[in-house]
This record gives sequence, C-alpha cells and structure tokens, in this order.
Amino acid sequence: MDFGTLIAGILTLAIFTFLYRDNPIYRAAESLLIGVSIGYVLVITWTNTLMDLLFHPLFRRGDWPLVIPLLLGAMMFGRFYRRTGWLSRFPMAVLIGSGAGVAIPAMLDARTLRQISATVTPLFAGSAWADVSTIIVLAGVITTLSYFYFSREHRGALGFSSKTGTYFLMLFFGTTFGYTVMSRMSTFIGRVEFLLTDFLRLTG
Amino acid sequence: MSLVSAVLISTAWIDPDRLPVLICGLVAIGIVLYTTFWRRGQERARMREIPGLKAVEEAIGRATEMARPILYTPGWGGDIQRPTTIASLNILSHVADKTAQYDCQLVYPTHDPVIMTVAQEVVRESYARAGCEDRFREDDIRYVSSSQFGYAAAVDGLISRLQPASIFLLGTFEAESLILAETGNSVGAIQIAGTDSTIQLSFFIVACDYTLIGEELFAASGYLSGDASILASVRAQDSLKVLIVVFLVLATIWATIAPDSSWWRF
Amino acid sequence: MRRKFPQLVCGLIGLLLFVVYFSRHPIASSINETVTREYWQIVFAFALLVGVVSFAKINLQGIERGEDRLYRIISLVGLISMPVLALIWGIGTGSPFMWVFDNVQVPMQSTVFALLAFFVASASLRGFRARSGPAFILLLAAMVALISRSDVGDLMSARFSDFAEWIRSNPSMSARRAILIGIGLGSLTTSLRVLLGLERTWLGKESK
Amino acid sequence: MKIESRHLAFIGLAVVVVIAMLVGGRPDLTPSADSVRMHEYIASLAPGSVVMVSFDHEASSLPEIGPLAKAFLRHAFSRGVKLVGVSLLAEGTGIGYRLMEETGREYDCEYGKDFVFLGFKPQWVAAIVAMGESISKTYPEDYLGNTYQDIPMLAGVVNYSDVAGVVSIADGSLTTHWMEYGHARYGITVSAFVAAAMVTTYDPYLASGQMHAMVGGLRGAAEYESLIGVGGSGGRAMLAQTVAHLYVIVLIILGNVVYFRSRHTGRK
Repeated sequence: MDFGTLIAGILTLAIFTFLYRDNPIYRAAESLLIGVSIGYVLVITWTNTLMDLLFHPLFRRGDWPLVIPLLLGAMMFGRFYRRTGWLSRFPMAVLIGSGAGVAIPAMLDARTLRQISATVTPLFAGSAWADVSTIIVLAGVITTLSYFYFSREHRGALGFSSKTGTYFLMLFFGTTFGYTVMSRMSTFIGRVEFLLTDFLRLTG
Repeated sequence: MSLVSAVLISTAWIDPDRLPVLICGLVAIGIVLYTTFWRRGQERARMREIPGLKAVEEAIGRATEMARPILYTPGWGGDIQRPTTIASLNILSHVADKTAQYDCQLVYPTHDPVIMTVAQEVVRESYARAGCEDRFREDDIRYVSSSQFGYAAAVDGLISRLQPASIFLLGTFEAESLILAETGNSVGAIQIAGTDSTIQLSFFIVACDYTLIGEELFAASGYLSGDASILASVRAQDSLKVLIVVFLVLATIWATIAPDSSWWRF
Repeated sequence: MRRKFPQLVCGLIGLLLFVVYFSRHPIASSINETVTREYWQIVFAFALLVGVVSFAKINLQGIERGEDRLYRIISLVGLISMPVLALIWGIGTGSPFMWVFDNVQVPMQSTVFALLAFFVASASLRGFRARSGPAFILLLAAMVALISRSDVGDLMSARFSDFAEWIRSNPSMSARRAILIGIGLGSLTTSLRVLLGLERTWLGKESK
Repeated sequence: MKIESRHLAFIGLAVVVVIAMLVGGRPDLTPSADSVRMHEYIASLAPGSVVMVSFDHEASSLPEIGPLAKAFLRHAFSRGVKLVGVSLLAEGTGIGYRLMEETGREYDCEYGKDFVFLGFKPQWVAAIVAMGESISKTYPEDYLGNTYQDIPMLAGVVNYSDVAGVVSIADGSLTTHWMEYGHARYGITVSAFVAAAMVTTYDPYLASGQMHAMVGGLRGAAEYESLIGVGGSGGRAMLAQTVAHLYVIVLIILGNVVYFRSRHTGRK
C-alpha cells in the first residue's frame, strides 16, 4: 500500500469516529481539515483570481481600470482598525448592490415567469390521463401558492386551499427525501468501497 | 413610446427577447413600490401566523434560562448577494438584540468572510443599542472554512463542544444541512431552521423542531423586525401571487379554447 | 456620510446592472462582465484574506491563552503548509500540494459527506412520525420514492415504478414549482428594498 | 461507553452495507422513461457530431457521479460522437480528464480526433457566456497545453451553434446556469446526468423544456448501463443501494411502531 492510501485510510477512520461522539481523534482530524481547506482555497484564489485577474493584467499589461477593484479590495482591510472600519462598507455596497441588480431580472425570468408559462397547458388536447395530470399540476401550483399567502389568516376557502397546499408540499418533501437518501447512500458506499478495496484489500 | 422602444431595439440597446421580462418586471416593481410607499400607513392587516416565529423567542429564553449559548449559522450555500442571506441577517439582528439584553452568548460560524464582516457589524450594533458593547466578542462571529465539508466539520465540532441550548439554521444550505441538524439534535438543542434550498427543506422538516419554508423566511424577517417596509413588501408579494393565480386560470382556459395562441408564453 | 454614501453607491450600481440585463449592446455586455467577473471575484479575494487573517488571529490568541493549544496548532500548520508547498513546488499534477489535497483533504471531505448516510438513518428512525395527515403523506411519499429507486420496485410491478415517476413529475413537481415562483418574488422584493435603501441591515442598524 | 438508539441505527447501516458490498451481485432493471428518453436523444445524434460535456461536480460525489459519467461517455464514444470536455469546478478538472481518457481508450478513441478536454475556467456564469461568444477565446489552450487551432476535431467549432448540445454531469445546482444562460441566451440544448438528490430540483426545468433529458442517481446509471448493454459500477453498487433503502424503510416503520406504542401506553 502506498503512503498516500495509508494516510487517507487513517484520516477516513478518524472522521468516522465522530459517529460515536466528539473525541480527540476526530478533533485533531477536524482541525487539520479546517486548516488545509482554508490553505487550499487561499492558494487557488491567489493564483486564479489575484494573479490572473488582477496583478498580471494590471502590472504586466497596464490594464489601469483594474485599479478600481484593487482599491475596493484594499478597503476591506479597513476592518482591522475601528476608526477605518466604515471604509469596508464601500466594497460591500458594490457587492450587495450589483448582486441585487442582477438578481431582480434573473430571478424573475428563470424562476417565476418561465415556471408560470410552463404551468399553462391546453386541456382536451391529449389523453384523458394527460388532462388529469394537467389539472393536478395546476391545482398543486395554485394551492401551494396560497399556502404562502401571508396577508390574511388562513380560514374558509383560503384555509382549505392552503391545507391542500400542505399536502402537495409534503408529497414533494417526501419524494425529495427518498431521492436524496439515494445520493447519500451512494457516497457512503463509495467510502466503504475505498476502505474494503484500496485500504484493507478485502475485495478486488 | 413605441417609437422610442423601436429605436432602442433597432440600435440593439434593448434585447427584444427580454422585452416580456422587462415589462413584467416593471409591473411587479410598480406594485411593490405602490404598496411600500402609499399603503404603508394603512392599518396592519391580520397576518397569518408562522409557527416558527414564536419559537424564536422561546429558543432565546431557553438558552438564557439554561445559561448555555445560542448557535446561529447561515449555511454554506449563500453569499452576501443572496436575498436569503439578507433575510437571515435581519433575523440575526433581532436575535442579537435579545442575547445582548439577556447576556447570553451568541456564536456565529460562517463559511464566507464577507458574511462574517457584515454579521460582526450587525451584532456589534445590537450590543451597542442595548448599551453593552463591552460584552460583544468579535471572536464569536467567526470565519471557519470556505470548503463545504470543512465548514460542516467545524460547525459540528462547535455544536458538540459548546452544547448550545438553541440552534438557528437560517439561510442557504446544501448537503451539510442534515449533518448539522442531527448533531444539534444529539446534544438536545431546540432547532429552528429556514431555507430556500428545497432539497434541504425535506431534511429540516424531518430533523428540526421548527422549519421556515422558502418564502416564510422572508416574511419572518419582516414580522420579527416589525419593519413596516418589509411587511409592506410581504403584502406586495401576496398581491403578485393573486395576479399569478388569476393569470394561470385565465391562460389555461384561453389555451384550451384556442390551442394555437401563445401570448401566455414568456 | 459614512452610511449615506455607501448606500448611494449600492443603489446606483444596482440600477446600472438591472438596466444592463435587458440590453445586448456590446457596452452593456462589457459592463456586466466587468462587474460580475472582475469586481466580485477581486473583492471576494480580498475579503478572503481578511477572513484568513482573522482566523489566524483567533487561533494565535487561543494558543497564547492555552486554550486547545494542540488543535489550534494543527489547524495553523495545515493552513500555512498549503501556501508554502505551493510556493516551493507549484500546484501542478503530482506536486506535494496536490498530494496533500488528494490524500488529506479529499478523503476527509468525502468522509464528512458520507457521515450523512448515517444521519439519514438516525433521522429516519426519529423524525418520520405519522403524527398528522401531512406527516403521513410525507412518510408515504418518502417510502414510495425509496422503493421505486431500488430493485424492489421492479420486483413488485412495473406499474409501481411508473406510478412513482408520475408522482414525482406531477404533484411533487407542482409544489416545487410554486416554491420556486414564491422565492423568485421574495428575492425580487428583497433586492428592491436593498436598492431603495429600505433594507440597511448590511450597514449595521443605526443606534437609536 | 453509552450506546444510544441512534448508535444502533448507525451500526446497523454499516453492517448491512458492508455485507452487501462483500457479497456483490447484479440485479435486472426495467429502465425508466427518463433514461429511455436520454438514450434515444444520444442515439439520435449523427456520428461525427460534436457534443460538449461539462464536469460540474466535486471529488466527494465521485462514487455516484462516476458511474453516471461513464455510462454516458461509453454510449457517446460507441456512437462515434465527438466530445469536448470542460469543467465549471476546479475539483472536477482532473476527474473529467481521467474519465474521458479511460473510457476513450476502451473504444480506441484518439485524443484530439475523437475527444478533447479543455479544462476549467472560474466563475461559471462568465465561463458559459464567454463560450457562447467564442470557445477558442475562452480556451486558447486545452488542458494538456495544446493550442486550440492545432486540435483537428476543433476545426470549425467556434461557439455553441457548432455544437449539437451540452451534457452537464453535476452533483449540485450548476446545471441551472447551463439552462439559465446557455439555453436561455444562446439556445443550446441542455441535458444532464445528475446526483439523485438533485432530481426533484430539476423536475420543473425538465417539465418546462428548459432541460431536454435527465438521468439521475446510481439507479439511473444502472438503467442506462442496461440500455447500452455494458456492465459498470452502477449495477455493481445497486445491491448495496437496495439494501440501504430497505434498511431506511425498516427504520421509518420501527420509529412509528415505537411512537404509536408509547402513545398507546401513555393513554392507559
């Protein structure tokens, strides 16, 4: 067995000990994981972002407009002193403002409008079963939307509709749970395969 | 008007494919602005109750009584541009107001350095408002790791060591959701979760005491802060929903009568 | 000034990007690209530096106070070793940096991920109680999905899998669609409030 | 040592999965409509047409994503479809190259003629949009450092209009960007092989036509393997998967039995 597999196997088992409870072995592995993962992100960000997008174009190619993001970025460091802390609000303003500006049309288009028009399907165009499905989807969308209606107490017709909506929601959550279990089990099966085949060499 | 738009389109300033989105966007924005600025003063309608909300007070009270900390985390999936994160920070501000008053420790681990910066600001202000800025500890609002399972391992460790009485999982969560919720459960914490990540909702519903589903998170931030403008926008959203339902019903009837029509396609 | 000015910057840049979305003009595209690609990434990179520094500071202070000394040292060694390895041998395939990534970080991350399988088991044992009508539906839907995605569904009948598929792509999908529509609206109003300066949590609330 | 009921649930899971893995076995499956639709789509592509495959996943989900990716690659290579690989995640890069290389070898496909791997570009939205304008400008070189213009199969491939479609292999929500930018803006056909957890998330997109076809999870991989008539790890892990599912169902039932019993005795 090569050294890398040995280390990987030991660390895998160390993390699994958490299933019993928190313990020094898990804690040591956790501390190492946190440190190494921050280090990894730091290196990748340094090379892919700061070098490729900022320092090289700015200092080698003289792409001067990049001074603006450089200044904004530097303002983040204002946080280290109480008196200059407010400077970091400017880069924050750029991030939050542009994020909001982009989000409004993008969310409206992809999430809301397209989903609305996909719900509209002509009836009596195909089989009777297709019509049943269409009506169920329409009812599901409308009743679930009514569950998210906040401006009035849910009594009477609204109460009935939102109650029906909860059943649709639970159907969705249940189905999603079932599908997600499948993913989670696959990952675990993957780790077992590593331990049995590569680490312990019990299967081939 | 049509002349202006024709000119704009011909010079490629307006993308014709996106015109429907622009029109719908302007209508929606109009409704939100109207509700926010002109109807704000009107009497507060009787809003529907959100079960998770009362639990927020209960959770803070419980932590105070037991003299154990509160753990609050916004999940690995969001960044500061995400509206969910902003709603979560709003609720954080409310929780911090209370923990400052009752002198209860509030621990906030996050995966995003920008969120950390903003959260520090929010919590510091809450403590200042309560007149006890000296009790604010910057270290409690901490950046743990940007990697998904590095973050999950770190928060897991925090939960098992601090044994918080209450845990708030409000924001955008990915696969780490159940790891955190089950660990929180094993230390006997009361857990309030809320997210717009639909997959994780199914896990939160199974594993947590209270769950704010999707939009409920946005509404909750309005209820808790008592901010009139947020409540107004909740009302605006409701008006838009009514419009959508009317549209769906009308368009389906129309499409059935005239299957070749397409005005309802965006 | 310290609040109003950032507020103004936020509103203006937001408005700009909103407008730009609807245009196909090369100038609009380039504004969009400059802000989303360069500004977001670069500002985030600097914020990461701030986060790393504060992470190191907290741990160094902890070591000084003698709290969890060993664990904090392990974290810091992990943190420092990655940039050092990258600096000396680079980050290409086969470098020590990638060796640590492949044999330390990836297996541990995958294992934390695999813990989920166990937590699914404990949550299933504890959380799926048929306390009410909706809770019963939740439980039933989960079981139908689980059976249909294993081999047992096929052994029972092909109809069963078809039924499970139908549930997934009709009633279940419609609820997901309604959530999506609602979140779209919620995001719209929150974003709008941010641009109008009604939402100021990110600036820290003013002291009363 | 204090053992709680959750510990017993943990031990039970480990025992059943390990035993199932040691036993092994390969059951027969009836393919679902989703898998059949994807199979028909790939089979309908003319030999020689170019398809882009995007590895949008991390290393930690490889146990589930690997079989899905291989099933697709095998089908595409056996049909003589030419593949251009990219990755939107840094972690998917090495894996994507390895998968294409290994599977390509099985079908005697040659790098540069039958398939090529361009590598990773940061900021997914920016990468997708940039390729919509020009792939060669986004990737002046491929993963191995060859110049774009020197790669024979890329002659004439300028942007998405020269590509029959994109197949995203994803463990998370990255496929959304392919639909919201690649499809909405440039009209490219998007199909996906995804982790089972993501299936219900993408259902509305599949129903609205923003996504063309989708195959999900290990079960999807096993179904696809049976459709193209080759064995793979998707089928091999299915026994463990089935046993794990049954185990979870047993736990749900057990939990309810305990719950109703305690309620019953509580009432007395």
